[in-house]
Amino acid sequence: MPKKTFKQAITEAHFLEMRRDPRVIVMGEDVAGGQGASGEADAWGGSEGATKGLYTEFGPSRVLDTPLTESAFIGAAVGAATQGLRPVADLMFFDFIGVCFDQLYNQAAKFRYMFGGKAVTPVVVRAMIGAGFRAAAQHSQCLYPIVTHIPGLKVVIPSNPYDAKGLLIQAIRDDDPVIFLEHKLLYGVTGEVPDDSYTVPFGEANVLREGKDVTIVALGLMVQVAMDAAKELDTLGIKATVIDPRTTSPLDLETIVESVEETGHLVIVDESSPRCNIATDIAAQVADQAFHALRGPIKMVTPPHTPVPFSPVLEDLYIPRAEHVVTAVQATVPAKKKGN
Amino acid sequence: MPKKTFKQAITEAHFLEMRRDPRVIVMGEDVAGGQGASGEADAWGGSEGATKGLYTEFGPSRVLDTPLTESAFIGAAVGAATQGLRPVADLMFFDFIGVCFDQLYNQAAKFRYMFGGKAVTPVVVRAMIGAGFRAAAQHSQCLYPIVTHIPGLKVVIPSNPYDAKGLLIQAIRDDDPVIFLEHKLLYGVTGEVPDDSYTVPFGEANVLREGKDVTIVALGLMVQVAMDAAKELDTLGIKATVIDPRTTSPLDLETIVESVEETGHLVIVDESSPRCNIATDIAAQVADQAFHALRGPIKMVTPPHTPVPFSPVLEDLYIPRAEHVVTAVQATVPAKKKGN
Amino acid sequence: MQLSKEQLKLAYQRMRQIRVFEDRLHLEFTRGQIPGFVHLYAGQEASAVGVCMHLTDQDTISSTHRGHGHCIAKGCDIDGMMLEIYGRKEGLCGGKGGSMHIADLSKGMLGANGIVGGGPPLICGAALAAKTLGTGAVAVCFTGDGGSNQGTTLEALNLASVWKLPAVFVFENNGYAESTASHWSVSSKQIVKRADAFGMPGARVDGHDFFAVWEAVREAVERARAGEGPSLIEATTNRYYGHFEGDAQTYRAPGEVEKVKAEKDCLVHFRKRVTEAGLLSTADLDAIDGEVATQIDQAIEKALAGTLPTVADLTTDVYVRY
Amino acid sequence: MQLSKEQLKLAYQRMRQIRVFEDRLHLEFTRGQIPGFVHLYAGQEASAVGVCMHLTDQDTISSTHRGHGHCIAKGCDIDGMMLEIYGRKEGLCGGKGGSMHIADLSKGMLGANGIVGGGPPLICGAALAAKTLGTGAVAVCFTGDGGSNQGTTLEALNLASVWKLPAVFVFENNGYAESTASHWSVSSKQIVKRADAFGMPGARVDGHDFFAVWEAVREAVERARAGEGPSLIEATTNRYYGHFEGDAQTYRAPGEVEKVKAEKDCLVHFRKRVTEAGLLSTADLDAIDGEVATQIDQAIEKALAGTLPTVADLTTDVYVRY
Ligand SMILES: Cc1ncc(C[n+]2csc(CCOP(=O)(O)OP(=O)(O)O)c2C)c(N)n1
Ligand SMILES: Cc1ncc(C[n+]2csc(CCOP(=O)(O)OP(=O)(O)O)c2C)c(N)n1
Ligand SMILES: [Mg+2]
Ligand SMILES: [Mg+2]
Repeated sequence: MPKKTFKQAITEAHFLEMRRDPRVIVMGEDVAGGQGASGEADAWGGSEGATKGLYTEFGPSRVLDTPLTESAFIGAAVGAATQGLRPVADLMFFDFIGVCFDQLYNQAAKFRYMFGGKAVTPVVVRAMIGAGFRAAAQHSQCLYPIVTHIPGLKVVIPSNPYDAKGLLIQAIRDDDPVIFLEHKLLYGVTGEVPDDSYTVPFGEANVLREGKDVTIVALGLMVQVAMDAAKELDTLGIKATVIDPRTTSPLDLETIVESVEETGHLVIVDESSPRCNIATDIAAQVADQAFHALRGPIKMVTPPHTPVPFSPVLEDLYIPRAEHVVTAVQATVPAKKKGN
Repeated sequence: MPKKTFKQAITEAHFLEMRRDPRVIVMGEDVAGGQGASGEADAWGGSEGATKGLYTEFGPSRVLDTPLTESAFIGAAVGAATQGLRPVADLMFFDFIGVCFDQLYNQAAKFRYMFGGKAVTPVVVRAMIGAGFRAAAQHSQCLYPIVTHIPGLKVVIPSNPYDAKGLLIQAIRDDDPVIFLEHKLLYGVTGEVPDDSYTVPFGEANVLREGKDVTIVALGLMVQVAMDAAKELDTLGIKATVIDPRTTSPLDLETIVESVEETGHLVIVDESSPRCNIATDIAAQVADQAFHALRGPIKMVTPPHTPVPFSPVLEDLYIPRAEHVVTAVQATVPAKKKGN
Repeated sequence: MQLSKEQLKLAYQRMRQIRVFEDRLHLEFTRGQIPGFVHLYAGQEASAVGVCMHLTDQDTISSTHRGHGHCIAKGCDIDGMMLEIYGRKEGLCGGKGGSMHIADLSKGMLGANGIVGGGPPLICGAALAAKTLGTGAVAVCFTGDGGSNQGTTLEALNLASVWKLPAVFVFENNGYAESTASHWSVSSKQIVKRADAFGMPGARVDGHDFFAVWEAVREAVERARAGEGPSLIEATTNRYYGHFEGDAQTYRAPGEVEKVKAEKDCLVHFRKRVTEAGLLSTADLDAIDGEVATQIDQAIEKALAGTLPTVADLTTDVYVRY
Repeated sequence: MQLSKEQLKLAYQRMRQIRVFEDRLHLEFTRGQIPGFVHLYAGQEASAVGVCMHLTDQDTISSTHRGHGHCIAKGCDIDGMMLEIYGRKEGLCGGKGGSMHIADLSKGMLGANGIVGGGPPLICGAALAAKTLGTGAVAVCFTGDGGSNQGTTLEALNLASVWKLPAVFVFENNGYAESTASHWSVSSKQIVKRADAFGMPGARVDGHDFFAVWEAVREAVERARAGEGPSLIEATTNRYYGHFEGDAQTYRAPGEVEKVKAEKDCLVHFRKRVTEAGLLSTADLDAIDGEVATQIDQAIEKALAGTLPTVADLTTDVYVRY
């Protein structure tokens, strides 16, 4: 299978779906770039270059640059979705949700319910999340808990190129509003990605490895951190299952619960701020539904309850690392002899 | 002690603090009312009448009506707070946070950290929360989990008139940005409220009653629901402790953990949507820090994962009731004989 | 251009339907029959109808918290509306939306909206869909004077202009946002002054005058359909009832509403115009009045007889698939 | 009114400081020395300095992602800024903010801001505080052409006007928001056309011309201090570097920036004006150039020698008390 970067996978999903379905349109600030300027058209292809080339192939009626106007263009994407288009809107940094959130949680998310099941709003909002870019407090947040909280929204957080492509294609075909979040440190990560079109379903977790001692659930960039920790734990004789839920809404709780029923121990790694986040969400659901299987406290590995600091030294301390996961596992799984 | 309504308690807190400190100002849409109109000034005193009379006593320079412009006036309150005022901004319905959220989580909440500890932003944002008003999906949400998630914000949810007054005075004197949320069904509730000024500290839970069999944590309107359930449970021979955290950020986890260490069982009643909410937050922290004390699953009583329906029949089904709490308690506490 | 007799009748019928619908809701609310927040449109009928007479079911409108008038003008089923307001299963939204969220996408009615400024961005999307799909449809956004100060609205004006969308932004300036006077809250005093700031033509019309509204919107809709971009229209008008049902309106000077009713009522004005011009007879108009009275009576009866939703309805319609 | 010799020197010094600061950052970024997003202000110096020459430490400004120039113009410590950009503990924000969040409240600098349109509402608050406390201070908001389309900005214009705040809204129209041309994204083409929509006077000036900016802002600041309300100023300008460091700027026609540099550079223009008018000598100006070069060299050295924060710093400064 051909190797591609996460970013290429995202780009490819756009191309395939736009070729397949003329109702798919793309919009956002500089998704093409160079509007009204005298140099190159399609100059940017999105702030991270993931939509580069779309404008050249699909033209201005399907690849729409916007003014700096998140409420208006996210709302326009939502409105267009109710009228037969399937817009993919690029919000750039998910941190910008604060200037357009209403259009998502009060409008897109609620139409179907408020209108008695008569509205269909197939809109995808893509945005970057996560720390590690030295981009400081307003460009490094995760914030997916606040959309996972909202009934009516679906939330997707791919952790690798294969999933990124399949989940984005699914998101575009999905008839509900989808928030699709790309960790900025993943863009350069490579993996095997088929050239053809395929979907990865929502609400189906990916079990990356199975081990009988502890269940580690991780999302987005944290999946790799969990995998690194699992390797480290191997050397300590602790065998970990690593689960990537891939979507937080819907959440594949079943797979997590089944695993915890086997391992008896749960550690969740979540890069979002610790209060009311995905880690607490999963922990709570397991403490309810799989309580009798639990043989130790549920541990959560998250950043501290602080904004994301700028200084690289501090930012590196802020982001959860494999060693934190190992420590957390050790705090719940009883010590074992090596090779056990 | 004089009896007052929750709303009167809120009004009184405003009067007392505005008299005490000339830096306290109030702003929002129709907090006075009648600006530019030819009839009565101070015509509304806020959409729920809780700021009525302030304009008459303190005048237009301290009680400021605003145009319909949440980003601008919430931002203005935040900006003014950095410059020596202590603004109390009325957002009316907390559901409106979507058109001004940025000014809270990216600005107010982060100034102190981003500016290296040099900013002080003593702003209070008041707003109504909750269902039961037949106000439908966009005027009935709780949404406090999304602000509790944000480092740098404090979140206050009073459940009775006494606390409302003391917590609001504390909020106004507090040097950090505070989100102060008033359940609209509580305004008419009466209770004993001293005439004098007093504060209720943040991060100190209120233990409403003690019982050895189960710990019930509830917030806002749900405190009464929990108390009703506790009475019902009494008749079933189950003695419940009921804890009202009063503030979700900071959260008095200690009191909850101590109680669970005694009772071994935890039920959390939260009117907010079930995913990534306060119920899951508290459940997860207890499943981590008091795991060994737990003798049954942690149960959460919340509405379903749906928007708030309009139809009174549906809305009444949506809101958690005492019977749900009783069922939840019974699902974790082993059955007892009556009078046990 | 001139309206046909049938069109004039339809226009009057709809204005009358709105008026009676709202007057009746006012009464029923006072009687404690209606749950929730209700914002009545009575007094502003010429605006909704003057606008919507130019639209077909393919054209989309977005509305506000004060949405009943726009719904009726856009052709929503009146029984379905009433059932919705009473929270019944047969309501246009199955009782889940209520007064503030009545919608009927099949009629191009994209919803009343409880968020002031919620509609303008959406209408950019509807206009974009029309443009992209080449349907020739237009999208019309109703907003109030209060909503003209909301950032989402102002952004939408700019986006519609930059994208040259087939959109019309109708600002119904009824003098107040809640209890706040528009000449205080709208810094430019006239909302129409904002047209130029967003590169589109603007017009200010007397919103009590159906014909004035109709004429201005005709131009704007033609312009939109011709691909020449959006327009802004400010219709000055008045609301007869409080901001919501329950508002004592002490901020209005005594007699303010009565004076408007006496001097500018849109129904009276319409009647006068069409009868004086010999376009419709008093008998024509009276007949409509009679039909409408019966229709609204029946709508109330049907609403009261409607089915209440059950627990099974609570968790449906959240997602298409989850 | 006429600037004194000392003021002219100060103005030139600050413009020069900004230029050298930014040129040097550009170099150091290319060398991989600077972490994160860096948006350089070179080319726009006359705007920041022309504005801030009217302000004291009691007056407040809000800035943008492209904030270095505003900081220097407002008197922020250059060493402290550089230390901040390098993420050091001695930085103006303890290394926690970085380039996009430099602030110094003691200098009336309310922060660069990573959210476009984040500043305008805040500046309404600063202006309100000045008005309420009767300090006589003014508050000045810097925004770009891109930011002129953001709803928060437009709302702030209206609120400032309605509240008659002592505020000045300076729009630096440098022709682009990222790669998007302002004459495309700003539907009114000229931002100044938005002044009227929000009931305030507007002026459009050549932002390369320190004296033109200074003169327009003088009037606006006087008006604000006199309690007559806000004003809008559009300063047309150019950025010499890409949107952020790393931007290849292929959207600009070849030679576009070079032409501006050759014909309109604000430093060259200032030099010419003051020497021709006999206000300052070439020697005066050269001396400043020399001092500034040394100062920035030293700032870089100090930044590199600055202390790195430690784990103890990670969780401080979130709340005053928690
Ligand atoms: C974002 C938002 N802010 C505030 C409100 C509360 N509110 C509802 S209607 C209204 C006034 C609207 O005034 P206007 O736009 O003039 O419409 P009118 O009521 O006059 O029809 C306000 C402030 C709201 N629903 N949404
Ligand atoms: C709310 C928000 N949207 C988008 C961005 C991404 N962004 C950063 S700067 C910028 C362009 C700003 O253009 P302008 O206001 O003209 O300022 P300039 O960069 O030209 O100084 C954009 C789109 C942002 N930081 N915040
Ligand atoms: Mg109005
Ligand atoms: Mg620009």
